[in-house]
Amino acid sequence: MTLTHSGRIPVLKKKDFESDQEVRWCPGCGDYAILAAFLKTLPTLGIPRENHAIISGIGCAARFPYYVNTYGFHTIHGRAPTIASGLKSANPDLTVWIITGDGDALSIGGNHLLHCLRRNMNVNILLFNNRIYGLTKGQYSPTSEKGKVTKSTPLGSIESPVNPLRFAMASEATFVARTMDSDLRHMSDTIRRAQRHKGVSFVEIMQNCIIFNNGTWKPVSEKKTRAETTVTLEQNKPLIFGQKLDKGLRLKGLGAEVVEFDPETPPSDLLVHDVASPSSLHAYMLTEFDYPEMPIPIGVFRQVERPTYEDSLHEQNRIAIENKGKGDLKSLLHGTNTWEVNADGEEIRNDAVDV
Amino acid sequence: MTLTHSGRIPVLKKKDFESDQEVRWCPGCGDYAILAAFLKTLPTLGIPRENHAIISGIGCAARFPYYVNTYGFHTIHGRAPTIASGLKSANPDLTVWIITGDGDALSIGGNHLLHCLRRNMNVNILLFNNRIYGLTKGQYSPTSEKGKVTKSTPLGSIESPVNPLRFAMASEATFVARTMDSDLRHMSDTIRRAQRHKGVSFVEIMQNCIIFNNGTWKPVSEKKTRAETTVTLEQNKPLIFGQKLDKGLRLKGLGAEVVEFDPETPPSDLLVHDVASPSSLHAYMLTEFDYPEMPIPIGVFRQVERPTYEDSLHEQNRIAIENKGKGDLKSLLHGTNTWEVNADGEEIRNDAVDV
Amino acid sequence: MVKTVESRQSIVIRFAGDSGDGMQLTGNRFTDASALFGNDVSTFPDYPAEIRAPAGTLPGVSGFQVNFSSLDIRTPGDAPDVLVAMNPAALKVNIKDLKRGGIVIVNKDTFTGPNLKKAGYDGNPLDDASLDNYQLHSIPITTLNSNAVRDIPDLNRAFINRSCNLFALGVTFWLFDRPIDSTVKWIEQKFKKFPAVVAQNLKALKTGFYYAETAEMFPSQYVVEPAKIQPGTYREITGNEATAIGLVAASLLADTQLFYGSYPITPASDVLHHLSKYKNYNVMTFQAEDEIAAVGVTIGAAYGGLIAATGTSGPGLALKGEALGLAVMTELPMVVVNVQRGGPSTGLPTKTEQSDLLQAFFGRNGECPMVIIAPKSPIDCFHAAIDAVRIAVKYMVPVLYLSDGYLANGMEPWCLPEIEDLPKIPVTHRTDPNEYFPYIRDTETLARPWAIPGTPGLEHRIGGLEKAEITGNVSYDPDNHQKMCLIRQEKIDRVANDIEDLEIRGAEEGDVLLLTWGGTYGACLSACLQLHEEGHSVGHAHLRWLNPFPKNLEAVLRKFKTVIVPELNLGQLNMLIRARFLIDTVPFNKVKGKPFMIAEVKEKVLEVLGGGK
Amino acid sequence: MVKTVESRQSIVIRFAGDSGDGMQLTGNRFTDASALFGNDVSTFPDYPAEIRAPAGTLPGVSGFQVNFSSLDIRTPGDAPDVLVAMNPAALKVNIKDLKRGGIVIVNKDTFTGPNLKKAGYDGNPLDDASLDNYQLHSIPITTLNSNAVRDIPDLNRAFINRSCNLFALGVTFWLFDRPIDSTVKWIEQKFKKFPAVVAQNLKALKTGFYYAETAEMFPSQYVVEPAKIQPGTYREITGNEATAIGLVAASLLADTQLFYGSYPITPASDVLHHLSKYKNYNVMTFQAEDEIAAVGVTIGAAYGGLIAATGTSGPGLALKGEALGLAVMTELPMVVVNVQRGGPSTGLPTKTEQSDLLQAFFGRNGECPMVIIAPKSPIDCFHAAIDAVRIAVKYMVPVLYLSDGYLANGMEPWCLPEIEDLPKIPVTHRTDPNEYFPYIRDTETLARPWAIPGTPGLEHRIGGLEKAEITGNVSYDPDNHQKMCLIRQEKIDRVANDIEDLEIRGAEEGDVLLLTWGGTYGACLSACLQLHEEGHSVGHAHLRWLNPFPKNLEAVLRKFKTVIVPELNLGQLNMLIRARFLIDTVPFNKVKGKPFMIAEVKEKVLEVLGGGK
Ligand SMILES: Cc1ncc(C[n+]2csc(CCOP(=O)(O)OP(=O)(O)O)c2C)c(N)n1
Ligand SMILES: Cc1ncc(C[n+]2csc(CCOP(=O)(O)OP(=O)(O)O)c2C)c(N)n1
Ligand code: SF4
Ligand code: SF4
Ligand SMILES: [Mg+2]
Ligand SMILES: [Mg+2]
Repeated sequence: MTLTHSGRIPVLKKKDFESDQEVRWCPGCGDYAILAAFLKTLPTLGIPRENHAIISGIGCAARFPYYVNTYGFHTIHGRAPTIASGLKSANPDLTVWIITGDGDALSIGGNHLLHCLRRNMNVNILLFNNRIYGLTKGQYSPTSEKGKVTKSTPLGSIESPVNPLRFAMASEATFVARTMDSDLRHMSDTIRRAQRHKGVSFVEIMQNCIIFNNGTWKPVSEKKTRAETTVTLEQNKPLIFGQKLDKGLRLKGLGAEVVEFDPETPPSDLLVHDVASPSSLHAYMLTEFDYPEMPIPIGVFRQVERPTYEDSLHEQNRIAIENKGKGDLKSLLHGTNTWEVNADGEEIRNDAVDV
Repeated sequence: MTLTHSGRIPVLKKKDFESDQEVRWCPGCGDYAILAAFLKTLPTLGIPRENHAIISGIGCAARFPYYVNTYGFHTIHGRAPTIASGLKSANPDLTVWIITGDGDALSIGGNHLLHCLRRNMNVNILLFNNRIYGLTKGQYSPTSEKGKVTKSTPLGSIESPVNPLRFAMASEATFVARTMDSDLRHMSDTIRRAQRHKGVSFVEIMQNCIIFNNGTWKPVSEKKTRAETTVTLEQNKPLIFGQKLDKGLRLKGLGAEVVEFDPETPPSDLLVHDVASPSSLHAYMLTEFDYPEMPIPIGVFRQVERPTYEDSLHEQNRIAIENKGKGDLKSLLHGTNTWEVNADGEEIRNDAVDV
Repeated sequence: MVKTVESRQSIVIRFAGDSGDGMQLTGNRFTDASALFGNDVSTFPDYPAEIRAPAGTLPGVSGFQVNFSSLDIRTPGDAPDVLVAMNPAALKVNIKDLKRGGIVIVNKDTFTGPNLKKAGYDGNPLDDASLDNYQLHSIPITTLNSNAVRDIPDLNRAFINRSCNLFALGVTFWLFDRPIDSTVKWIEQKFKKFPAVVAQNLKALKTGFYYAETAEMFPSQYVVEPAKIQPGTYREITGNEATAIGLVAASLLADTQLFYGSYPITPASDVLHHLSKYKNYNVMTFQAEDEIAAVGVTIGAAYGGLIAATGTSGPGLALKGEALGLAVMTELPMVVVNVQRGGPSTGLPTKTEQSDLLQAFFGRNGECPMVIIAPKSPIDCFHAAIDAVRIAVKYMVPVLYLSDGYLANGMEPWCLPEIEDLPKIPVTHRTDPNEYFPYIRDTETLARPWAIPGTPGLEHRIGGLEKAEITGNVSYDPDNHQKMCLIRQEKIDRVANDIEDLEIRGAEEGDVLLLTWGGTYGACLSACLQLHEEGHSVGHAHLRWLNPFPKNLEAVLRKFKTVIVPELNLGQLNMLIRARFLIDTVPFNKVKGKPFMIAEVKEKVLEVLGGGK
Repeated sequence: MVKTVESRQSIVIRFAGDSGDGMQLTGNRFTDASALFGNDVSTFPDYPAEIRAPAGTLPGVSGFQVNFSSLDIRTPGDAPDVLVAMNPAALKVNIKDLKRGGIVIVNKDTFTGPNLKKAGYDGNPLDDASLDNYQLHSIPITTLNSNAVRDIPDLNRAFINRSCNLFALGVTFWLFDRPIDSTVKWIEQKFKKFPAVVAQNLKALKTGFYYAETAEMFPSQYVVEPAKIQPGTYREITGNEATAIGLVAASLLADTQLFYGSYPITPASDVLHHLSKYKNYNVMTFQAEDEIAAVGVTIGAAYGGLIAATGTSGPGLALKGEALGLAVMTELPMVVVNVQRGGPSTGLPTKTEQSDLLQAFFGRNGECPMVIIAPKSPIDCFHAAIDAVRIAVKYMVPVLYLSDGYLANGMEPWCLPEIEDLPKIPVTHRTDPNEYFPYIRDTETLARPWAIPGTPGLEHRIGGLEKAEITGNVSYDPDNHQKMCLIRQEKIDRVANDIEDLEIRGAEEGDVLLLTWGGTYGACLSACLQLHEEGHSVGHAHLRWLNPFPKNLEAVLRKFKTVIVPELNLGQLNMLIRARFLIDTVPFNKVKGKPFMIAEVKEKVLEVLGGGK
């Protein structure tokens, strides 16, 4: 089904996307910055307001749809990808956003995330990763560090965390990126690129929960250290970082190492970023980088094209209709094997023998 | 809780592990071979019969526990990892096997699999991958190829499959291997190594469903082509394959290529297999190999050590008891803040002021 | 020998053998011949457990039952008059069901040591007195068949015994005086690429037929005259197929695309399989990763404005409970098909039961009422599916559709309805932004507007938290919560304005009323009518809608001294009726994975009439 | 002014303000002072929605209620006599609950334009007639507090208003003649590292106290005498903590390790938090990836021989339905804690409700009965948890334990039981291989043997498919299935041999019986006793066990002309009672996320007694 909207797209402003609901996060929560980046980005996409649909699960993050003046559905815990998939299948013209938290997406919702990604539904998934369950007041999540002391782990968590990007890569995602709540411009840019990608887009947003996990992203979120702790991924550019742009990454066997150099004369064998590298190993390798051994990569890790689920779904119907003709009630009821009973009670086969 | 069994372990035979239940798979099903390999391997492990517990979900594969004379639990669809995790936590001395199918493990059960792997429960997961739903009579599964025509996809599946090993790698599994129903010796060997691994072991078994997906593994399952279509992974050995052992794998950037050579003089720069390679990229790269571009790797992809979940769980209790003393009913009821009411109705605080 | 011919109104024959013996095929051929002969026909397969069992064992037995009649048949599942048992296990499993004095035809050759042992027989039942109550015909089918076909040129000798079933079919064709030509034609077509197979099968069929004619083993032939069948166009249909077609028809009548989200599960999978073939009807099917996802995508599609449905069986319905709460809270229209099977847990997955009624009512957290409809016959699956969609979109509610394994696999000839008799289903997606509020309601139905994403000016937010009455904003207001709980209940109650009154068959009032729901309709109606004809004051009323109940239910119940509630569970509707009307109803329960037999229902009624135990 | 002192039996005071106003702390201090003074005390916090709301808005209001008395208190949740409202939103949300003529103390300074608007007031309620029915005391707390503390050295001026709550506490301390010394000590300890904070808080507290004494605004002080409290050792306890401690106690009494598998969810999470602190009691907690996994690991631990429990709230229970079927089929002992909250769907997650009773009964596929127990008070959570474990291991069944948000967060002083009074819980893991069969049964309880993996000679297989009667092998036999369904039901029924008879309080027989279950116990018992004392023929009986019912339930019901069933749902127990006993009970329902008030129960009873509407 395709919906039409008035032909001309009105020029929209940030405030056109602000809803009348009061925002209910704790003062200082990173979610505010994400909302701001989102509201700032939406008008730049050239999409009418009514064609956005924001689907969320449950959690602090999942309150997001209430604050955006588009279609919004605050569903149940972990299931946003399923509802979004149904909606997107029903109407591929919509721009569908999935807003989720680390618990929502990777704890209860891990399976739906996997399948949404591998199906390549053309939806945009923004995972607010604060490495904690915020809404339920502070238990460890699947992204919490081992040893994390929380309400439910007074002696520290004993589980190894899952890396959301690595999970997305293994789930055959076609767009995988990372950004952070403390960098408005980068967030906005990443959100825009995610939306532009035709296919599923998976974005991890490093988010601070000031109440239950304050400072969890400290090395990267603090402006003054960020240049040393992160490396920004840019297409076809060598991987260079550092306050003075004096460090870079170089392949070493099946892996990479940091090299330092004079910024004037960067070495020629630095690793060059390619989101569409023929092998997914490049991106997968980047997901393994963690501070302090390596800088944490920020940006788009991978972006490749594959037919989307909803396109293929509609395409099969189109082909079936083309081949068999559009079905109607009569053909539906009759099927392929009927017989007539005439007034005398005699029976006559109508069709080919049923084999 | 630790269970004791009679000190000496009796010498067990294959038939000690055969149950009295008649095996109910279709004649010719690959599951028979897996059962045979399993029954053959069990007596070699030196584990008393009563210390094995086989937990399965639902599916043809999941019938497995009935046929082995140990403890067995045929649970519900997709949830075997959870029940196995509870059991293993309750009694770490047990050897716990999870028997599952591609639908059971990766469709409905994908989330539990992820978490069981990253927790590093010391259980052995055998995934019978026939790339189809056998028990429900032939729908495509999450490992079915795109385009697969099945009962529910008359025009072909439109989903990209998930690679079980890649999924296991991203889920931080500590032991990842692949074997096939048509190679009894290799299966038996892999099962034994999986059991010996301390930590979670994930084994994909390429299995033929003769009724609904016959020949799905044809290139590797046929003895005569196998040498050309597969490469067997052996620790610290170069990756060499081919009927005449005249082909090998060599690194090329972030990836590998096939080289041909004279078997007498293999090149020195062939990729050498290391299950414990410092970077998981080596194993991850191997999971990407697929026939016909590359040989399909068979064997143990990765094996590293990490504390198991159940050990850490019990260890925390041990430490808590050591530090605080073993709790009893009196200390439990009293907690830290009580007061007395005496016969005159006067109240006296017993403990420190509650702050 | 003079050939006697006895005339019968209706016969039930059951073919039983090993899974590999081709019993489904045999049954289908017999059905086809009978339908073409002009009988009313109704069939019911009885599959073994979900997975193949070893040949010759009890769990490996597969059955197919055909009820053919000169009258209107209401149930395929009644006690058989004739049992064809291809091996000892088939005899063992099925003999208990046979009517006393019924005909047993066995393949004598299979009654040997190992087979008897596998079936759990100590001795040979053909030799002892255990079958004395039946008319036993013991035929060495394997030998006869092999003798007949072994000289066929190019015959694959490994498959020589594969035509035993056609030999048996030939025997029954003679016994019931069915013409064999339609089957001959079918064989010729089906195997046309394999002339040896055609020859083998034809030879077996005919040899069986002539053997029965000449062997003088049957004292008489039985003739079931053609039924007075209403003129029209017919097809055969199972319940699952009818459910699928009903949903597609509803989508055409609503002029809105159909979306079906499902995860395979016995016995519901066939609905998915059928629907996936209707792509040229623009039907979208979505095989989800599990049942939770299946209902999730369905909610999404409903939110997107489609006719949305999801389907499963008991364990899957349990998994969907939480998400169905969301559907109730957000008041989105959809149909939730549940094809009941034996429970609890994995239970008896291939067998029928009616034990999910209370789960359908109450299997969700909070006060979470849903409309519930249950089809009463394979054909009614078609109409009930349309009714379910009609109510869902009119009232903006999810509707639970309770089929069962018996209906799902049962097959009937279906006299196709006239297209014009199928009323359109009006669907309105709101577009007018004036005075739009997400939870403003239609005064008659209390339906909220269906405003779908993509519609300019109607942007709004919904979700699972309690909603403020009209605006739909999140509300923690205590009074609002109570009000909304009552409104959600009231919506369901008002559906009673839109459903048919309960009809009484048999006695209009009097001693006993049989109150039924779901797939037990046919057997119980037949029992009622037979008793009524025999002079008893017995009526029958059938609930197609379980929630809400029809408005005249209480009045109907009060017309009878005693109300019996037969159910394939431990008394679920019975409990609801007692609670609602404080009537001391009599439960009649069976939880054996099998449908009611007419005779057992009659017996129960007579017991109650006699004031017995 | 002469200081008048009025004496009262019991007072309910509610502190309400913004989430940031420190109301929980204020309430806790008041409670502590009252308990030490010798009153019986019972408290109930009323949290805002799960997520922080903007300051000053209605959803941001947080409350804490204290009931203190010279008598035995049964409910903390009754209508308040006194409301302390720190801002307009707090007034708006809470004023409806206040008793007519009650005292309202407000912080006048906050009743300004923007705050009034955020609370949805058009005018200023302090100025119009809207509070005429109450004794309004309007105090400029912000100003007074600020004046009092502003000169404290080293004071952080940004936090100057943070002590307004202690000012208000001081006022109430004077009003109810509480000594302030325990609070002074508490402040000194708590903030000992921050002398300026100590000074500020003490100053605010005392200024409030003296202000009330000197400002002549209250016509009198109220004194609630110390209660006649039974001698013993006391602690304060919430329902969730009592549930946790009860489970640990059961494990100690059973001499078997406790395993608790859970996924966090309001209002059940605290049970997990508490239990995770008991590692030196060898308690294992497992935070699972979702509710299905939580019940899965619990089944696994039960299979492994531990005292196993899982905990959740309504939506989580819905998710567990399928797996609970497996627990029922495999007859493994475990406790399933469900702390009910407002539904359907996400509903009102922080509010209380009793709407999961029917889900507890029927939220699973097939005939799948479970034992159900519901604690009646925060303290009873302890005993009910022990009882649940005792029945689970004795009968080898999963037991559903239905708490609710009101019990979970309500707090009472608990007179600790004598350890010797807690009976041991016998646990036997079978080890004898002689005549062992997985489904052989104890003749009294019908329990099957608990044979755990690791035990030599008892190797066996279980699962979700129907089991053969004794061997436990998979069985598709129709008669066996019916038999097993009946046995599973019979096991539950036999638990009735093991539970206490129903007691009647108030009138032993007569006009009206209040039949309750769960957390409504206190309010309804109080209502009954008050009415009885006032001369009405009213009795009260309380069901701790919902499935099975106590054996004497019917006899009790039949002693009264009318049975009223008060519930915080739309009539769930009521339906079960009607169906079982065919008694025309009168439902009394409230679905507002709040407990019953004694007065509303009394009113309902009087209405019924008067034959009213
Ligand atoms: C079925 C179900 N189980 C549990 C919950 C309770 N719950 C709500 S949100 C949440 C986790 C939130 O964590 P996350 O997704 O990381 O979001 P955040 O609050 O941190 O943004 C949980 C456990 C629920 N609402 N529903
Ligand atoms: C909750 C639930 N949903 C669906 C089913 C039906 N079902 C049983 S097995 C199965 C899939 C089996 O596929 P796989 O795991 O690959 O096992 P195989 O039969 O191929 O060995 C399904 C969908 C079920 N038993 N329970
Ligand atoms: S709890 Fe944490 S994540 Fe949630 S709103 Fe507060 S700061 Fe944000
Ligand atoms: S259906 Fe396939 S997987 Fe299942 S038993 Fe038969 S051959 Fe094996
Ligand atoms: Mg989080
Ligand atoms: Mg499979």
